[in-house]
Amino acid sequence: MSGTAHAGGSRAGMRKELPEHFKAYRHVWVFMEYEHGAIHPVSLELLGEGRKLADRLGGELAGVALGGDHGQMIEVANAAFAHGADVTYITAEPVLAHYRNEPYTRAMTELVNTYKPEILLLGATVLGRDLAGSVATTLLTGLTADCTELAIDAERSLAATRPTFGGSLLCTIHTLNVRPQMATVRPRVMSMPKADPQRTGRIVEHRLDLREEDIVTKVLRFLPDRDSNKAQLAYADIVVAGGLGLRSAENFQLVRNLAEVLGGEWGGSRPLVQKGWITADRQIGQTGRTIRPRLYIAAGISGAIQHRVGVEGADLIVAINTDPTAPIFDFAHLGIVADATEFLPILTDTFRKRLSVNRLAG
Amino acid sequence: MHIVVCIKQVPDSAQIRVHPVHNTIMRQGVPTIINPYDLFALEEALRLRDRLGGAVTVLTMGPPMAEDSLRKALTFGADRAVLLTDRFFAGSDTLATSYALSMAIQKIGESWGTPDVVFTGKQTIDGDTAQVGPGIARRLGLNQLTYVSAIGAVDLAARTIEVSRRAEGGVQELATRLPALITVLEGTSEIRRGRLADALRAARAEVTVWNAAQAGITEMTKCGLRGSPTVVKNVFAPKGRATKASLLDTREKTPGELAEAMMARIFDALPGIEGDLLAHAAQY
Amino acid sequence: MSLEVFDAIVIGAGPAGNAAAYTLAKSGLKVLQLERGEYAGSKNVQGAILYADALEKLMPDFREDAPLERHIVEQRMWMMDDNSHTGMHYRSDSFNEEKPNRYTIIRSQFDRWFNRRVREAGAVVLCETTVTELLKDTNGRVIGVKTDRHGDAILADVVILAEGVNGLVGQRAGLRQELQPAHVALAVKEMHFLPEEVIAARFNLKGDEGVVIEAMGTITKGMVGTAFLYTNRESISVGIGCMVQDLAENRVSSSALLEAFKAHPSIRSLLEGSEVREYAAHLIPEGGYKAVPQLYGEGWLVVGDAAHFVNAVHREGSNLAMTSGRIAAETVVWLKRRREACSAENLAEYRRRLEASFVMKDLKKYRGIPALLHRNKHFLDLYPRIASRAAQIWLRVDGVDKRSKEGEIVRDLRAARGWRGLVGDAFKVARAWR
Amino acid sequence: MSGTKIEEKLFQNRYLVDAGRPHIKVRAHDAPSEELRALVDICPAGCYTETDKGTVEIVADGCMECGTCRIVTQETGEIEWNYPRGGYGVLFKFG
Repeated sequence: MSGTAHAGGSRAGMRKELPEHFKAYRHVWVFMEYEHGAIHPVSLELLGEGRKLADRLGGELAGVALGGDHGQMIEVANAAFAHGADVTYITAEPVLAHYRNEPYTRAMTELVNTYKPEILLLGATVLGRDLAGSVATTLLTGLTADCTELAIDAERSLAATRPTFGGSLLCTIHTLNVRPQMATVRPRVMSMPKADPQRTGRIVEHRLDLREEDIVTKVLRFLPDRDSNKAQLAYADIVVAGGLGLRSAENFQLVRNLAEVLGGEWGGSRPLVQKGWITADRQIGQTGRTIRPRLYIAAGISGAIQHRVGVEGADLIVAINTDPTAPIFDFAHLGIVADATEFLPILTDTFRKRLSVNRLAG
Repeated sequence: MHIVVCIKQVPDSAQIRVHPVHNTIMRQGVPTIINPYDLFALEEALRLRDRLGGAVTVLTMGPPMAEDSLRKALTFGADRAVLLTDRFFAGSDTLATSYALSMAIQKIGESWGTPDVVFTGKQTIDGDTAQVGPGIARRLGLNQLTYVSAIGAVDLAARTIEVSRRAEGGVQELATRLPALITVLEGTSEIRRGRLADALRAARAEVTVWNAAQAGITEMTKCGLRGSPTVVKNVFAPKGRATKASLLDTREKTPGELAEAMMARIFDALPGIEGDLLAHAAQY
Repeated sequence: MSLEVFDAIVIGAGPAGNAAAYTLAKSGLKVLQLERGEYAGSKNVQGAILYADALEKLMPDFREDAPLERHIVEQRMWMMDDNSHTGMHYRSDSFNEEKPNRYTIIRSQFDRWFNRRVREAGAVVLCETTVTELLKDTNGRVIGVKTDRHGDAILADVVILAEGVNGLVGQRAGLRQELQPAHVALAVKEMHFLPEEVIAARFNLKGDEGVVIEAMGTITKGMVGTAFLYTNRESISVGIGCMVQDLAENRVSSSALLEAFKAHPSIRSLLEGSEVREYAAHLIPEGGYKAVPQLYGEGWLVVGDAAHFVNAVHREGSNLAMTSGRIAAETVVWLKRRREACSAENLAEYRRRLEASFVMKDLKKYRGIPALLHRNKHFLDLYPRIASRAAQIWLRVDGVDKRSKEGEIVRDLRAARGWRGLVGDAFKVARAWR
Repeated sequence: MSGTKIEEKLFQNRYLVDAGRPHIKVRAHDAPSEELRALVDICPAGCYTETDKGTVEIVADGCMECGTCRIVTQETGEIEWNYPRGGYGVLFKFG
């Protein structure tokens, strides 16, 4: 559903005075996404970006740490400080042990209403987007999703830029007359700030009066992707794919070998599904099923029509193909004119050596 | 059970082009379609109805021509369709949209029974915000289940539902109570082809059309531009990148050297990936 | 066992199917129209020119809301060689009339509009539904259709096949033969977008005025075929077509022919700076009168491209389609009013009415042309070259006296075909044309 | 001729591919007829390719449903040609 699909019409450029009660809203907040014992890298990236915004506004940068264990939240706070935060708001309650929309929304809205940030940033992860939508609606404020660029304009307003219409266009969105201004930001778009372990900051503890019995939704189980046999192409960071250039079903193993060394997912172009070399859930480039990995390696794929649409969002597209005029070279970033069946094993070996050598060394 | 599915008619964004010379948006011939993600929501709704009985009501907010999308939804087998259309809704952002839709869902509840589940797609292809679903859930006090990949046990008597939900790094299995709002992940099930009988019925069906007042919306300040805190200030084309791949020079190099070169270029282009690969390698 | 019985089922929502379904529905008959595309028009390809007359006979007020691009005020006929064209232009302000005679259109938009009118007239329209076969009773009479949607057959008193050039349903039911490679042309086409004012400036147009260019010559590499360029409001349709038999024998890619045509110096500058938004391919039945199949039978009629109603010489097709669709429907309405069955004997009236119309008269007039061109491919290659050379000699001021230039032109002609050949060609054309 | 060019052209088109249900199939063969081989050159969407083994294959995703292949191979019977299911296949924006 939905969208900020309205054109830049009549209200663009218009600005009414911010209502008095919102003028107290100050500072930039970053939601520290913490699950399964780890901080999501996007939160640290956001601290780097948030630092710039806070400095521009002459305010503080704060992290928000929600979780079940107080000790862990202190660690999160320390990481936030190391990456640029001045303050960290901590709510550590048993109901927040695993992410669930209801208690997290409660915790977050309560913090916002109590401490009144001017800007609230979250990672555009499934967790961040699930939470941001509920928080924004509860606060009756605007939210710009999936941003790739943030800036402060001359009038202290957050200018959030995001791709729209499948990435063919960008649009810049402002939140008028309401605070906080909320945005979710794509992972790996903002650069990771350098950590300074010496840096410290202020911790603000906030209790949440919410008991497990009050919460309707229960987590029954969590099945990590690495324990699953199902293809998780849509969420993989690294994808290696093969096409007809591999010439035989046996050769497809070369694709799987490289994917395994890189810890990525593997897939193939549509003709391979038709030939029965791979199953349909491994097909890459079908309408409505696009992938957006950091690294996409296409071996022996010519790059026909649908394929291009399906993979264009990858950060880096690497193509291996014997035909220098193959369309894949028109949209890949990096390529080599080579027979994939010969080059893949060598590339796999090269990666394997590097990764095992360094492992021993490190 | 009564299921409401919210769909949106959107431009087929894959067909929008930016003129390479004039850098203008070319919208000629860009067809409108049902947001592809919503089709998966509709399919799950129909499956749930086929499993447990009841009816599926499809709802959209949009211009009068959005009726085409509703009729198509009926072709798939939905039982009735409601079009919410009013010039007051023009310029709605996600907050205003979720308000109008939640009011219409309440009205649907009054007219044909309170819905047990409201479905939406995980997001739209034009806005990509993934926000209206959570917005509706919040406003109607429905239990929110986003990015759902499978619907498990549903107990209508006990008013419980179990789902699998895409989370960071894995799948979360959740149990909650009805009524719930579910946003459906793409690729969950194969989308059915409507039966001939449904297609014939859809071709002749009357779509219920409500304006703001008919949907019970009285607070017009919450609708359209006035009800939208966000405003699009600027739409522009991204800077194009060099379209051709940078090719490794294969002359006078051994395959081993080439592979080394490629790995170096990958590590160069993706800062941090080397560390992640090492971390992964160490883990296994 | 079946869902429902209709008075008539129309297969297809192109100009022929829409004309038929519209006429039937307007007359109050219970009509079902089936279209395999996402919407009417999404599978349809044409140059495209709309001839107002055929549509006016159906709905005199169509100009009020039909999506029309430009009305044509200028026709250019070009004979092309590798780097020149010899042209004949006709432009007249009298084409700027209140009810213009010809328009450029964009078929997906136009057909969709037309189909909306069909629905408003009362027909039940099912899109995204492919008819898989005709249902016949034990006597071989067509009584309905089966579709690719799950469910029973749908029955009707008569089925009008407006399924287009490929016409699988009719062929598989044995109603007509497969098309011959010598009777069908493959056309490819691109849509080039340019700002409206650029098109106006390049073609010397104001307002909704438009230009069409029809071209022949060396661009088809000795094969029977033509190329075209039509101005739409903010786009240009450019395409080329050749007989399938010639393409297959010569192993030529139409796509490459189109690239060469676009690169021709006479065309290139007209398209400069444009953005291509679509590439389409389509077959055109160009076998003429002799290729027209059986047009009616027990419980069925065939109209439009499926009936091979194309006048290749004049690049007319959609008007024949609409007219045949209308006449087929009128025949059915006439039978219904008289409470007579849609038997082969009664439906023969359709053919009689067609014979009395321009559809069959024109096809008959040119019945010799397809074979003539097939046997005389030099018409499309040699004569454009000679014309170009003649113009070149005649126009270049180089100190050679005019009488010598005339002599050179005549020698060229004679060297190319010989007197006997030239006279023979003239005779052949005259006979095929009469 | 230039396969690259055709791919670029088809990229502009709109399709709804019916995954797993190709509407055109080439029957299994050892040696293709001249007619079938001609399709590698004349199919306007470049759907046909010749394999290492000298057989001819089709990937019909970019098919514009013109029917040329059907007409050319009607005598040899080497391909099976159907309309895609309703709603699938090429969806012309302009036509």
